[in-house]
Amino acid sequence: MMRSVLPVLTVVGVIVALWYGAAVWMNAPWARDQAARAGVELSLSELVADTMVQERPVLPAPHQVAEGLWTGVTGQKVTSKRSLVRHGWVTLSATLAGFAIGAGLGIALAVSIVQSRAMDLSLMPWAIASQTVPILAIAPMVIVVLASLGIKGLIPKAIISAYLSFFPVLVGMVKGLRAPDAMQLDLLKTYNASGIQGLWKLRLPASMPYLFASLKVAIAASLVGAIVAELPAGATSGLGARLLSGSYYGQTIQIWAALMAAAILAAGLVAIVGLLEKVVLRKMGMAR
Amino acid sequence: MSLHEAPAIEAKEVSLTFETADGPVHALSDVNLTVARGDFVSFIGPSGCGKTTFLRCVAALEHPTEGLLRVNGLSADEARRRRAFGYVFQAAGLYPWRTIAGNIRLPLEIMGFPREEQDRRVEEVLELVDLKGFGRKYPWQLSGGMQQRASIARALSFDADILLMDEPFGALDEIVRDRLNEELLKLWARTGKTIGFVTHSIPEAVYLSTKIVVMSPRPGRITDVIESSLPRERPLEIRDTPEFIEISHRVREGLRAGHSYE
Amino acid sequence: MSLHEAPAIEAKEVSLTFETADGPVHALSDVNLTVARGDFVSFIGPSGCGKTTFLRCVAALEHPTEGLLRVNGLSADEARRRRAFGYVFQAAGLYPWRTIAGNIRLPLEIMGFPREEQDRRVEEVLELVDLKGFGRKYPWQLSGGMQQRASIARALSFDADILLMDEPFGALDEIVRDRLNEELLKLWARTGKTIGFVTHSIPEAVYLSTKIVVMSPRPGRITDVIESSLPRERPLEIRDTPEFIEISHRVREGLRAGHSYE
Amino acid sequence: MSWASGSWAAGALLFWLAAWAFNSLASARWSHLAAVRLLIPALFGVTLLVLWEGMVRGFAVSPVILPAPSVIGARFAESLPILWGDFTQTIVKGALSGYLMGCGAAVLVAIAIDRSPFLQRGLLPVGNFIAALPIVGIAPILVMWFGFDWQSKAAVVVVMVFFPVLVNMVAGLKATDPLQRDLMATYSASYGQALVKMRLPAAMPFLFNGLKIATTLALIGAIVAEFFGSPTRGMGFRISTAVGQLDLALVWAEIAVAALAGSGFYGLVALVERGVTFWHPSQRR
Amino acid sequence: ADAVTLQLKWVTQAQFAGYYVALEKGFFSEEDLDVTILPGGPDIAPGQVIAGGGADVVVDWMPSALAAREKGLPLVNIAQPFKQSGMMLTCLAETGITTPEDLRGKTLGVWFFGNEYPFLSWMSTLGIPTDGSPEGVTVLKQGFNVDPLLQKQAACISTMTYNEYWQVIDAGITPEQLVTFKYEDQGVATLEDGLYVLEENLSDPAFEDKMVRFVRAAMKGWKWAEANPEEAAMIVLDYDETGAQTEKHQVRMMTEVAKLTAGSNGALDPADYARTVSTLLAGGSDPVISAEPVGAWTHAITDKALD
Ligand SMILES: Nc1ncnc2c1ncn2[C@@H]1O[C@H](COP(=O)(O)OP(=O)(O)OP(=O)(O)O)[C@@H](O)[C@H]1O
Ligand SMILES: Nc1ncnc2c1ncn2[C@@H]1O[C@H](COP(=O)(O)OP(=O)(O)OP(=O)(O)O)[C@@H](O)[C@H]1O
Ligand SMILES: Cc1ncc(C[n+]2csc(CCO)c2C)c(N)n1
Ligand SMILES: [Mg+2]
Ligand SMILES: [Mg+2]
Repeated sequence: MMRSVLPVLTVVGVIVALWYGAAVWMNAPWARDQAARAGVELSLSELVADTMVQERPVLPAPHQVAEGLWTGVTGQKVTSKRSLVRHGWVTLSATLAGFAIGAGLGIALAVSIVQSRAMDLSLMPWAIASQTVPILAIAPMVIVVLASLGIKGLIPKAIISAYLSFFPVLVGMVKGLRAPDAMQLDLLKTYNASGIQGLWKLRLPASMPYLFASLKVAIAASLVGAIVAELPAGATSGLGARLLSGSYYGQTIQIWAALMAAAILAAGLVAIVGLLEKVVLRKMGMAR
Repeated sequence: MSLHEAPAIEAKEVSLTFETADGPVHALSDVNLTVARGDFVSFIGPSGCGKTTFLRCVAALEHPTEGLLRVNGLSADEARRRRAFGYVFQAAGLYPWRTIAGNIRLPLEIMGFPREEQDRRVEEVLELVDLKGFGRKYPWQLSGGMQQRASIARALSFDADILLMDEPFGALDEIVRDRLNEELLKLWARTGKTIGFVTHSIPEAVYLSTKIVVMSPRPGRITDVIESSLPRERPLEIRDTPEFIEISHRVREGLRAGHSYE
Repeated sequence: MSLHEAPAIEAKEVSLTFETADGPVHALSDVNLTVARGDFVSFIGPSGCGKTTFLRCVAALEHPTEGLLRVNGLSADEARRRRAFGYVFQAAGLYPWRTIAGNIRLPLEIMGFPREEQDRRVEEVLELVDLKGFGRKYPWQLSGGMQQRASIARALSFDADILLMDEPFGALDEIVRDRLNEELLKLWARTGKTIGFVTHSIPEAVYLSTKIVVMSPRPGRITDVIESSLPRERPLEIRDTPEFIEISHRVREGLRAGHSYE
Repeated sequence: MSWASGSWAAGALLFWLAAWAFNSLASARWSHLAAVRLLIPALFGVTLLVLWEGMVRGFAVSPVILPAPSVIGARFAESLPILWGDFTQTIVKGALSGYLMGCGAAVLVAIAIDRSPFLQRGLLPVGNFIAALPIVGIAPILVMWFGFDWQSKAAVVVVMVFFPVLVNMVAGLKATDPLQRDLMATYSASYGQALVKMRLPAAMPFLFNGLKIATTLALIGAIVAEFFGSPTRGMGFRISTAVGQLDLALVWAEIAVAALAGSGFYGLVALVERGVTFWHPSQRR
Repeated sequence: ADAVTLQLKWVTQAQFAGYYVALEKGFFSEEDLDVTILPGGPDIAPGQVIAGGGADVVVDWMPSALAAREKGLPLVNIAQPFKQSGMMLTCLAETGITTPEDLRGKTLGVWFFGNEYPFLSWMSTLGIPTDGSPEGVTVLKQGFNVDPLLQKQAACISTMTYNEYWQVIDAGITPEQLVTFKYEDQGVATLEDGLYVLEENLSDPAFEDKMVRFVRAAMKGWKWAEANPEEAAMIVLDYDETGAQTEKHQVRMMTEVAKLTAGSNGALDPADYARTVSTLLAGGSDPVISAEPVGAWTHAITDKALD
């Protein structure tokens, strides 16, 4: 853990430096335009200073975003509607529920595809097709239909989030469950192991590296799904609502702060999955 | 029931051809062989002559493209479903996510042995192959020969009717090998199993077997089947008897013949 | 330059301990050995005694936890960087995405041989190990012994100064083995390479080596180093000479000793 | 529910059961036949459509909620020029170019990460970060930066496909076994040689995992990005406009195009995968 | 109390102040109604929500409601709190645009999702093609904010008098630097934020009675909001779950919205309706609606509510 502090700081440092450069470059035209409209000439230092403090920058400077994030997190009680902690929690709960459903579904489908030829041939093409349906387009319909069935609140969001996250798990698990080599399979054949036993004792353990790579992608997808689902769910609370409402009013800094909050949340979730991966693989004697 | 009189392995005109991208490979061609129950049959022959392929056919891991193959009077597949086989593969093939003990326990779990019985058997076979104290290691923490022994232990841990062993002692030194040969004979005498055994060592084949099958390659054919005249009771010293040396000689000639046409 | 006088392998008090979850494993303990340039040294010893580990240390794939190891007067790492080694691993370790010919060509590509030279050498070694016609097959289409031979061919295809071979002939029958033993001796005589060779066969060790290292396990130690008094020129018949039998006897005694304390 | 509508629903259910029975049988018996391998998923799809048609008619679902497949089919047939124009705008220009750039960048970064443990520890967490930038957040920003046309859609696609490919590629580059690595060590192969001759081939099964997931993400990205500003053509534009106009048949016709294109794209990548990773156990047999 | 669900057309903001005031001030509960207000969003089509049974009554613009009616979704206008249209096209003066004719050859930002009808009708009245040809205009699907204008990606963008226009001003552009075309002034105004229900529900007397009470309370809310713009804005702010709204912007929005609602007591003015329909029918080759709608509005509710 400690060993990664310096590298992360270095990379972040480089990114922040590039970011500042880009902020100056991208915000300068507006500063110049405004100066021209006001009929004044800006010196270079004035120009740079202006690009750092604009209210609607094309690209907010890192410190502006950090400040937005900071006040969003600590500026008020966590129960406040302006608190990013509160919005983050709303999104997180939908994400986790969606991830649980999605990962479970992905694994279950992968298992049935690997175990049954009929499933393999009929299901896979349609699982793929399902992912090409633009979720943002049908999310409102899903919400409407579910609402008319009396399902509201967390569940519709979780379903949409699950819809995005089951696919990476499905693809990865199908591959992983098929990863055992011929000899490993033959061994079980000589024991006349049942399909379930083959699954439990060989295919599942062998699929672990694939599973975790997919779970990392899936949990990030879950978060995106939860955020997407927050828009048609009435755009009330959650990071998605925060993002979009920021965008209606051109509050660039609020957008970026919410964006960063979402990204931090995702990085944290992915890191947790990564940690789990380390623990599990070590327990299985596969981490060398 | 007539099943009990049926031979353990009965192959009639068995052929197997692999289709590969650059043409067919004739791995087995017109193999005829009958192995009685309780026989110890060794397969010997140059590398690539089809020994492994034949063993795999018997265990229903491969299916002959032609000919008839019956095991204990049943089809090979049926015999497999009845868990008639213990198979030691040519490579150890241990599952990397299981400890050595876990690997040996695998067939016991699958066949539903009770937990204490599992523990008892694992300990027993670990001792048999001289791996006591290594039960909690992972495969990659073992040397090549130790992995090979673990895979032997795995096949011995449950009581299969037919034991198929593909060069099980290839990676072991003479002394361990001698010991395991003796142990194997004891096991065989005690249980009356039928054993199919691939080896490259002529003395080993002669010492162990009641029947030695000599094969030759491309396409894999049986060139000689030698019924051993040695008694069932075999101390290590038997290897110095003239009978032993004579049989060895015949096997070596058979092997030479297999190579000669190249 | 003094480098040329330095021995090929020089080990002083080399020890290696693996740390595992359930305690340390002492794989090598106080190993002292000097191998002159052009020597053919065999390592023999019970399974798990540290033969592979020692070879890996020489090739700088493993690093001794204690002691000094020099190869051609350099550190093992330095020697590795100078591509001093051809290594035949205990398992074949062919890359599944390359054909047999492609696998053999691999080191040649890496070392930058011109294309025609690559083709020539691949053909040559394929013939040497009797795999002509199998160049375009993939590893999983070959028998165990054929894979082993392919991996030997791979190590022979380029001219490494030191050839390290870990049970290269374990999966081969007597006749192929005799042939390859002869070929190996010829190659050795022709090139003057230093060869480190792990085997479980006492006759093989005696037939091939100028120096036989007998090891014993837990912790891996050298129990005997036998300098062979056999001439460099060795027809197969030499195996019936009293000298040969005497050396064999001494090796067997050493091996027994290694086992006895268990 | 009237008798007529009830029989619609029941008939559809019956068809479903029959098709499922056929599929189970066919896949067990004749799955080696290429025709059957196409027939089975097709039949499955037809079953879904029949079930859908039956349910929509049976329960008299409003066409502004969910139109019946027959209605969608008719709309599809009469809107071919529109659909084709939208397809080229969104998929050919937006999704494909973004896919190529995003996957290419991810592979390069994965190699950089694999090369340097420093970067591995530094870049990977930051990569996770980018992964989670939600599309609804970045799309408006990228539209602001790259304009309304396909370039901003390609940029969204780049961001979307980057992470899945990166994660899989990094895992793949680690997927060599110790023996394979030792071999390279004895040859004292340079990093580049070991990369080209060992790590890259060994990484391919993982990479294709990522590439396959990325195909569908690319489509979603390109379509959804159009919700946040676009010229007056493109699949996302059409979908959102048609939803606003309650022209749900056109919406589903566009979705059908997306599904067809996505499946074709995925199939293409899977085909390439089969060729490249023929040696992997999951592809043999 | 009777439950009523109201689906808004857009997010919680002063544009819908009347309903929030009625809720907060207890006007709804006085009428024995238990009202749930669902905020809208960029991809929520109110017509779809009501068709799916997700709401009893929706706020929508008349062009999209009439279009939906032609599509087979029988929406009926039961009340029209907004008398005037707040939509306009806002251009940068530096582009040299002074009259609608100057729009030719320019790039314009337009809202879609059912909000494009007024613009398309206007253009076809002017005879300006929208296909991007040199003598026509190039249309962009505008996102939710005013960035295209600020970034100069479009010469003009769609704005509401009460919202986006002020965002442009807040961004630092002065009114003198802008040229605006109000649809109202161009004679192509169409009716905005009205209340719509499903036709079949109106035949149910209980539902009708609920709507009467609902409209009565809602109009009371609107009039209160007009009179107390600042407090109304604060109430809206309280109901905004996202916490994104600012007091300054909402107060100003309320003030502007009050100008649009001022002329209405809630009853639809048939003359406004007729003008909207004729504008929509004038859509040239591709009119928004193809025939004069029948039964698209009723005074039944407002008559009872406002007597
Ligand atoms: N990576 C490792 N981690 C832990 N222990 C190891 C590891 N590799 C080898 N060992 C242990 O070191 C000892 C020596 O192993 P080595 O592979 O050198 O034996 P060997 O002499 O080559 O045996 P064989 O003839 O069976 O191949 C064994 O006890 C083994 O368990
Ligand atoms: N899956 C396969 N595809 C194609 N050819 C194969 C396959 N498996 C084996 N062969 C070929 O079949 C022949 C016999 O192989 P087999 O493994 O039975 O030999 P073997 O007698 O066991 O040899 P060894 O002593 O080297 O293990 C060989 O020529 C081999 O190339
Ligand atoms: C996707 C979409 N884009 C624009 C509008 C237009 N619109 C109608 S009311 C309103 C609020 C006024 O500020 C806005 C912006 C919309 N409804 N949906
Ligand atoms: Mg074999
Ligand atoms: Mg070894």
